[in-house]
Amino acid sequence: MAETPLAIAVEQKESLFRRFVYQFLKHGMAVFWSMILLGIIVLVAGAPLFQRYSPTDQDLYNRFQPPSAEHWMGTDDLGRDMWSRTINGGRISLVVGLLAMSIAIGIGTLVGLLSGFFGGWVDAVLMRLTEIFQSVPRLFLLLVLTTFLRQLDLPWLRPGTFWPIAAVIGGLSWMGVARLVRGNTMELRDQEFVLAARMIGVGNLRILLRHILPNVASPIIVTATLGLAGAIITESGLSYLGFGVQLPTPTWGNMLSATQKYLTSAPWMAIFPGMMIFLVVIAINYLGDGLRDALDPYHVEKGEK
Amino acid sequence: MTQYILRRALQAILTLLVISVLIFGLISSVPGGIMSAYSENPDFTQEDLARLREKYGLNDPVPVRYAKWLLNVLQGDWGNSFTSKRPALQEISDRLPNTLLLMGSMFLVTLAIAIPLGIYSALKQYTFFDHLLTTVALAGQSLPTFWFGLLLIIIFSVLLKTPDGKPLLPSAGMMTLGQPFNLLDRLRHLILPVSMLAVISAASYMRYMRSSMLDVIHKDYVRTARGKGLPEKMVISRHALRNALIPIVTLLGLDLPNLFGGALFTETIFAWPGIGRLFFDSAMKTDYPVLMAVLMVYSFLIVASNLLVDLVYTVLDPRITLD
Amino acid sequence: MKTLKTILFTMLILAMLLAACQPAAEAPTTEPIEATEPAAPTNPPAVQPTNTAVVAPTAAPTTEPPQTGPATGGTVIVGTPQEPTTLNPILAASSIDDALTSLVFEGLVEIDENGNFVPVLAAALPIAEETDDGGMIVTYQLLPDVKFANGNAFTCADVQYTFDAIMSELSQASTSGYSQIVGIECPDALTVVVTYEEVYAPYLRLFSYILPTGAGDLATLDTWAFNRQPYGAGPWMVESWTAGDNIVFVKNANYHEAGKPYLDSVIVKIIPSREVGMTMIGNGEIHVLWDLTEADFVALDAMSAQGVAYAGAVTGENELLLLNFADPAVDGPADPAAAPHPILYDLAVRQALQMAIDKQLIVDTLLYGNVRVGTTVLPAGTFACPQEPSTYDLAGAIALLEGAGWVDADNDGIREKDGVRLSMTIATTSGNLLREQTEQVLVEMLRQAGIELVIENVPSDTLFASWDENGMRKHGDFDILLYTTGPGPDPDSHLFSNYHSASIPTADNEGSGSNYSRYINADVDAWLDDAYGLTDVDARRELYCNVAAQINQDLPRIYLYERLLLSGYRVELQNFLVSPGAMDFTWGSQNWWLKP
Amino acid sequence: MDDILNVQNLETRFKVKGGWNHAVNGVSFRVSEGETLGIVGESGCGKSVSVMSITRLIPIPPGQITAGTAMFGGRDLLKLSDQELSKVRGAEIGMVYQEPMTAFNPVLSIGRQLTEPLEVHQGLTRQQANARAEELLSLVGIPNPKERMRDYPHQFSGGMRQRAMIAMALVCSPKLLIADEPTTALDVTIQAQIVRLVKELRQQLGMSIIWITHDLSLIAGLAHRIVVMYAGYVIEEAPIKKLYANPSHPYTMGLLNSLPRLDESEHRRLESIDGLPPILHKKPSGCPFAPRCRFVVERCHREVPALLTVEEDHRAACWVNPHTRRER
Amino acid sequence: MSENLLQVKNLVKYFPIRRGVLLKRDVGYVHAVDDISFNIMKGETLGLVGESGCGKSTAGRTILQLYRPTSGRVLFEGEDLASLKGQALRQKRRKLQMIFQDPYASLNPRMTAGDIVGEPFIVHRLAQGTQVQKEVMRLFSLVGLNPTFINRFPHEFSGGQRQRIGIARSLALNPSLIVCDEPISALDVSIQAQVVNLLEDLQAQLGLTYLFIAHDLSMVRHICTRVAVMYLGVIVEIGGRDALYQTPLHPYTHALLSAVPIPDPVKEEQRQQNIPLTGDVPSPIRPPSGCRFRTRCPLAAEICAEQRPELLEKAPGHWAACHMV
Repeated sequence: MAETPLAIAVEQKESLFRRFVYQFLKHGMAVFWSMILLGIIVLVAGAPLFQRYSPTDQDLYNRFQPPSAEHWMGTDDLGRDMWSRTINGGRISLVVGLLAMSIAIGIGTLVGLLSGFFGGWVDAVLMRLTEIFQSVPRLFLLLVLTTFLRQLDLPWLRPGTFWPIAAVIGGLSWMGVARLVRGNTMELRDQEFVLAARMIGVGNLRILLRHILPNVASPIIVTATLGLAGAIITESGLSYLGFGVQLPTPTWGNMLSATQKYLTSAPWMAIFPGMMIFLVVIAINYLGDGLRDALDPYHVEKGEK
Repeated sequence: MTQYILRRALQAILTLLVISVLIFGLISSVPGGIMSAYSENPDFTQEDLARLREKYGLNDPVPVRYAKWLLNVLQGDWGNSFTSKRPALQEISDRLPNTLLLMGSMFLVTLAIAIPLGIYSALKQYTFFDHLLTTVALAGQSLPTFWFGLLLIIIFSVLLKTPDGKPLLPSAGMMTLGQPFNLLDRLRHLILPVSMLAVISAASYMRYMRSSMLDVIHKDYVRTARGKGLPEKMVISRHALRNALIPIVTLLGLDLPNLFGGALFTETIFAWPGIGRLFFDSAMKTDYPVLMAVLMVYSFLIVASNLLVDLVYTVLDPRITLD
Repeated sequence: MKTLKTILFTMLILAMLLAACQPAAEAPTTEPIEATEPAAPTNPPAVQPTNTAVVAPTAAPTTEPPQTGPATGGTVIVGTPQEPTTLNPILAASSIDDALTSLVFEGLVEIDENGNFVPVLAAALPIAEETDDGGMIVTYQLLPDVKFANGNAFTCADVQYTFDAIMSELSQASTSGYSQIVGIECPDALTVVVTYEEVYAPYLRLFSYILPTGAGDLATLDTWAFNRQPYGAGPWMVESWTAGDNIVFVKNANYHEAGKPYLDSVIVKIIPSREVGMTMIGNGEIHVLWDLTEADFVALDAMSAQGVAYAGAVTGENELLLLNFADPAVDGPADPAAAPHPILYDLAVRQALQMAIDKQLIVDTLLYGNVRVGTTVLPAGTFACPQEPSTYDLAGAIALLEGAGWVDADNDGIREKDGVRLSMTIATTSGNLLREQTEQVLVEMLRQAGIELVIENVPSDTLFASWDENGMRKHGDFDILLYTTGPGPDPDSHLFSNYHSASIPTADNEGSGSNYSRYINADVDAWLDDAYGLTDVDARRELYCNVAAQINQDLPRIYLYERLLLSGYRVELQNFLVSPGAMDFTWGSQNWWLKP
Repeated sequence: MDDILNVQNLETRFKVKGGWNHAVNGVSFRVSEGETLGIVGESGCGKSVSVMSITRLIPIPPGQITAGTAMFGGRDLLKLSDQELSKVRGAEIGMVYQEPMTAFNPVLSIGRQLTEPLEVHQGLTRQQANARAEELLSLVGIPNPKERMRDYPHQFSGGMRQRAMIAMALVCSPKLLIADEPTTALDVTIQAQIVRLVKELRQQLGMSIIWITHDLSLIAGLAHRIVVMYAGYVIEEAPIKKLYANPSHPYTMGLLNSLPRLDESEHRRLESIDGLPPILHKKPSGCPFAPRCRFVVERCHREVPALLTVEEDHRAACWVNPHTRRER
Repeated sequence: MSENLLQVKNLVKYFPIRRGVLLKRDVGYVHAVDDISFNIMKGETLGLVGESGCGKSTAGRTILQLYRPTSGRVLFEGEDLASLKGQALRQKRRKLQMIFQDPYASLNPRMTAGDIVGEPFIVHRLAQGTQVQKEVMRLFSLVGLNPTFINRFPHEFSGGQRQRIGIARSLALNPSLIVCDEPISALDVSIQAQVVNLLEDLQAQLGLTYLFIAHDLSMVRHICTRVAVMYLGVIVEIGGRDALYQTPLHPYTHALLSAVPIPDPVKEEQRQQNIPLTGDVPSPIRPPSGCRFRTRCPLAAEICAEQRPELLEKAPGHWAACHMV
């Protein structure tokens, strides 16, 4: 067999990303809801551009105004513009969600990878730890920890900001991810392609990062989307119990929890933030569906069999 | 089998021990406590406060307090509530049945909704109905529980009335006060709190059921069952369902800790005298004998139910043997 | 001392005739409800302290022709957000405990709905005599033929027993006042002679409950079954207590007022969510909803068509801002002398704060104009010391700040001085909607003046934690706190513990005292010390008024508005009254009856 | 001999993303009473789909049977209602599948699964059904059938499971047994046992058999007639000996030549068929094998070859006679 | 063709079965490979056959130190692989490579074919940048793959092509011995021939030595020069291909051979004398005493239960472990 000169035109590398985008675009619902999510993100990220009033400007003589041309979503209990608060509130909610989710995914992936890959006592210790975390009712630990973190005077966990909330939610949500990643890793660890990598002299680190991690990525990403939705809802629950992000910074959660008194008299105060949570969570779920399909490397083949 | 249970039990004890240390440490480092109720009152003298501190054993360092607590617990004494002065265990046993009733009903309703709909959705994959159910399920998952609960109250006990002007469903409580126990009345009181949680968790279970069912109905043995000429109903109910339920059981086990969290919201909103509320109140008062007892009971329930789930596995799936 | 006899603690009437005239379905309005006049600065001490402190029932019943007589029978359901921890007054720790124990126990003397001391189990108000050695003897004549619910006769021995119980090792009752008692004698079964070591002016507040002798062995006080199943001489006794859910009180057949109580039973139902409580009272599922806040006026008004009314009383307490004079950033206990607060130690800043806050706007909007702005530490009662209301003057505030060197050099809207940003935290108990609203309004108001407030709310337990528990308030670990406090009928202990320099919590005094501002003023100390030794009411009042005036100059605290006790009830419930005594909505429950 | 099953012009396709996969394209075959028909081909050639289409055991959707008839006992199976078809499945047609592990329901006991068809089709009581099932289990050579009935599939070894599967297929005494690669997952020694068992049963019970396989060696000792499939088409059909003696389609020839043989006398290079079988997203306009064929002529690309008679009972779908290299 | 490339001496691999209430301890072992010895000479192809579960794959992986042996030695070019660790083992192992059974599972689905084949160059720093691509393309051509496809992902290739990718990867480090672990059993018949032909071509071209693990006796006969038959963790017979196939000594080999069908109906009809093996393979956790095969052996006698038969040279170069022959 002849030497092949390099001159031969090698097929263009079709990036995983492009393939993924292509697959994703085929999922109608996912695309539709992603557009909505994108719209919300644009609104939320560019909130200052879309607001007519500052989210904190009060007009105490115009409290509880129903939606009107002036105030698209009405005003709240302090006469603040609901539209402005809603789009600004999304910033913190989404950031809390993202942050909490990243923390959870980070810890969970690390624990899961190490545990699944090395097995033995590493696995035993880490899994026991996971079990312990799983055996304490999460919400309760959340409450105790939020209070506890406020007690610590850490500059980056400055009370009143969303950091401690996100840290605590994230720090208590990684167990599912860890188990998932561990299971997947254990399965992959014995796959022939990992053995093959060993045979050609690939070390543990490279095997973990190059061979195992990319293959557990898709379940992780799907879990991440669900975790994001969960974190947003958890934040709102914490706000309800008085442990959420501090006022007057609006989040969808604390906006909702402040409205209980006015559910009948000023329903718009509850409807709009509730609707945003609702839209985002649905959108994220569909996004997750779409990602799951798009990230499956065997997807095409399965479809044809 | 016995050996397995024994091992799991031993592990559980270790787990619980570690949890107790963690929680005790956390609780002790959180400010607030029984003394704040008294120190607020200007009429309390310094001597009064010192006497009370001594009485509650708050003068000991935390490890000593923990050791004392543990020693007492090992002897079956979980201590007395700081606030009500009643044995912590009694506080719990007064409320635990209520929570279990609520959670149990919720579980049943959840499964009663989720399983048939999940199956139906799977069998009618990609039909309009399937899409509709999926969307409704997602909607259910995205509702914050407390918000949904209040909404239910407004709809079913403020807006909707019986012909004689009474609320259609009672807004809160376990029973109509001042009446003797009556099953129908208890059921009426269960409807709203149970639906608040059940609708939300049924949503996710329905989705799990759907995908689990979809996994199963493409399995060879389902084809085998059809090949044997079994009617479709039998194929689904006898061959597919039982296999599809196995992953659902895992989920139930994993979901349990979160359910207790849900109980807190339900009990707060619907004035249900359960253990979630007891936890919340005692956490707010740092009533640590009760707090510890509640958390340990919860953790125990979770650990125990995980074990139960594993045992249920062996019933559902003969391939799994425990050793 | 004769003058002591005249000490009647009185409160201010705040009559509010409300919502009957308002359409129920109207959306919440921001217009102040007309009842209260805006407190004009020219108003002299607004209303001289008068007796009585009742909010008249809101709905129609008072205008109807009187009924032939109260109907008997029926059950009233009372909703409360918290569960009592005990029904033994010796162990009571929270206001719900106090309120509910008075269903079961009556005292020798109690405070009525008008804020007056009235004899209950005593035949008349007792007579106090000063002794030659500076002590005091108080003699009670007891009502004859009073029986406890278990049929035992009520005698002097029960008073002795109650005293022993309060003073016993396991008691959690405050011993203040009782600790001055050197002995109780029983010349006969119906005469009680109480001897005090020294003059104790507020003696009438003692013995507001009497325990029956047979209640139990004091050595095991804290674990008595009696604590949850108590009986006393009051109109009710406990039939059952379902933990976390409800307590059923049934009629005491031996009650000393003939034919009373009218009702068969009272059920207390625990409803953690106040919003749900509101729907329940609107639906008629409960008859009384305890412990509402001023923010609930609108909702209550809206429900008047559904037969909901409310009753309340002024408590003499203020919703206030507590300003820290010491630097919270310094480790260890705060000490203004060593490390003054970088912002708040400056009087000009404190004055500017007060001037920049439009208290009237808060009252008019958040509180629907139903309360008065806060002006003084002693707003009501015998010792009331009305002060000039502060003026809202944003320009003045700005001028003050500029004058003090606080300027916004970097144009971020917040002033600075010597590298210190005019930014402070404000903390209150989390989960309290009205307080959160107030805070947010304050944030906006102060921002106008270039002052930044950052909200950092904490659970009430964290805020109020004790010294040992590293409580932030005790240790001065805050800038500004928002909460409610105020004097009881006699302001001595409140003023001393809140404003006297000896009351600054430190490690040496193990954190006792409530002078959380770390406020030190020698004059105030002297006036308070002087007042302690006086028995003359007018002389004391004068000293206290000096204190009140000085406080308003020094501004360790800014009084926002006067608090109100508020309970909702259904109009079919008659004779529902609120005593300002101990947040006591169950006062006079033997007179409750249900209009069919 | 009468045809017990006569399939004509069967077409089945599957919906895939962006179109259809034409899995079966006008397949016709028949099975006579007592005959064993071998259907041979590589994976994806449509051999299983063809047979599963007859009993409608393919997933519908995405599958779709678009044409054809399948006469069985005077009825067209493809036109029966689901209910009527259920009465045929298991009762008159027994099925044995490739993976005895996955084809048994893991959570039901073997006995339970064996007796189900009896209860459904013959209305036997539990005891009667159990007795019959035990009888069958001992017939297929499972020792202690009474005890093993209570076992779960995972407690059986591979060979045992396949025996039990055969017992299950035969429990209602069907006229036709369809075996879909029943020995592929088994070791050679076990495979030999199963083949021997089927031969014995065939003799005893006299049913017809359709045996689907990719293994030309295995089927050589088992079938009476062979149908070779490629890309959803029947490309050759012949009695067993004629096929091996005179393979008349280039693909069949290639397959036979690519096999190493235990009896080969000296080392020879295996003949490989270059390229891959196609996946048909639309029906081809020419011979589907043409791109891989050594004997291809122009006509092959133009016209799908019909099944042409080579000799009696022997037909091949090729425009060329590979032996003579001439067009037929 | 006489130099020993690899010597396996008394290789044992047990997998522990762990159990315990709190601390797990080993309560038993799966006797996957139980004392096997053989050698492979340079340039030859040794077939290792047996039914599933007989330990042939475990033997292959243990030889390559993918599993560490319980005991025994694996001498490769005179050095005991079992005693090597870490970097030393990694360096040594470059000369030993493996081709896997499952062409789907043996390629990382998230890497392109080029990355897969190029990885050995990168981890051993044998080439860089475009040099890697050049090498990869060379290997692609070598195994008959279109070199322009290096940027495709595994799932875009067919099974046979994937197996070629696996072969290319194993060739990257210029090995002298390749363990082929059932390299064709997952492939279709017509594709099997392609791969087998490729393996033969490569052997001729590169002077490779193969350990060919398979269950397909016809294929083993086709490709191997010598064959070892395994049963339940032990080698029961080993010998030259022709000797072993024509005059099998061990009753198990006999049974195996007679079970293999021949693609010829005429011959099959005549061949009715199969030695039927009854029953199943016993559990490797508690293998039978003495001869492992005795429970299913038509010739079994008392001695077979008592004494483990040694692998003896019954004819020149033809060894068998049976008391009865």
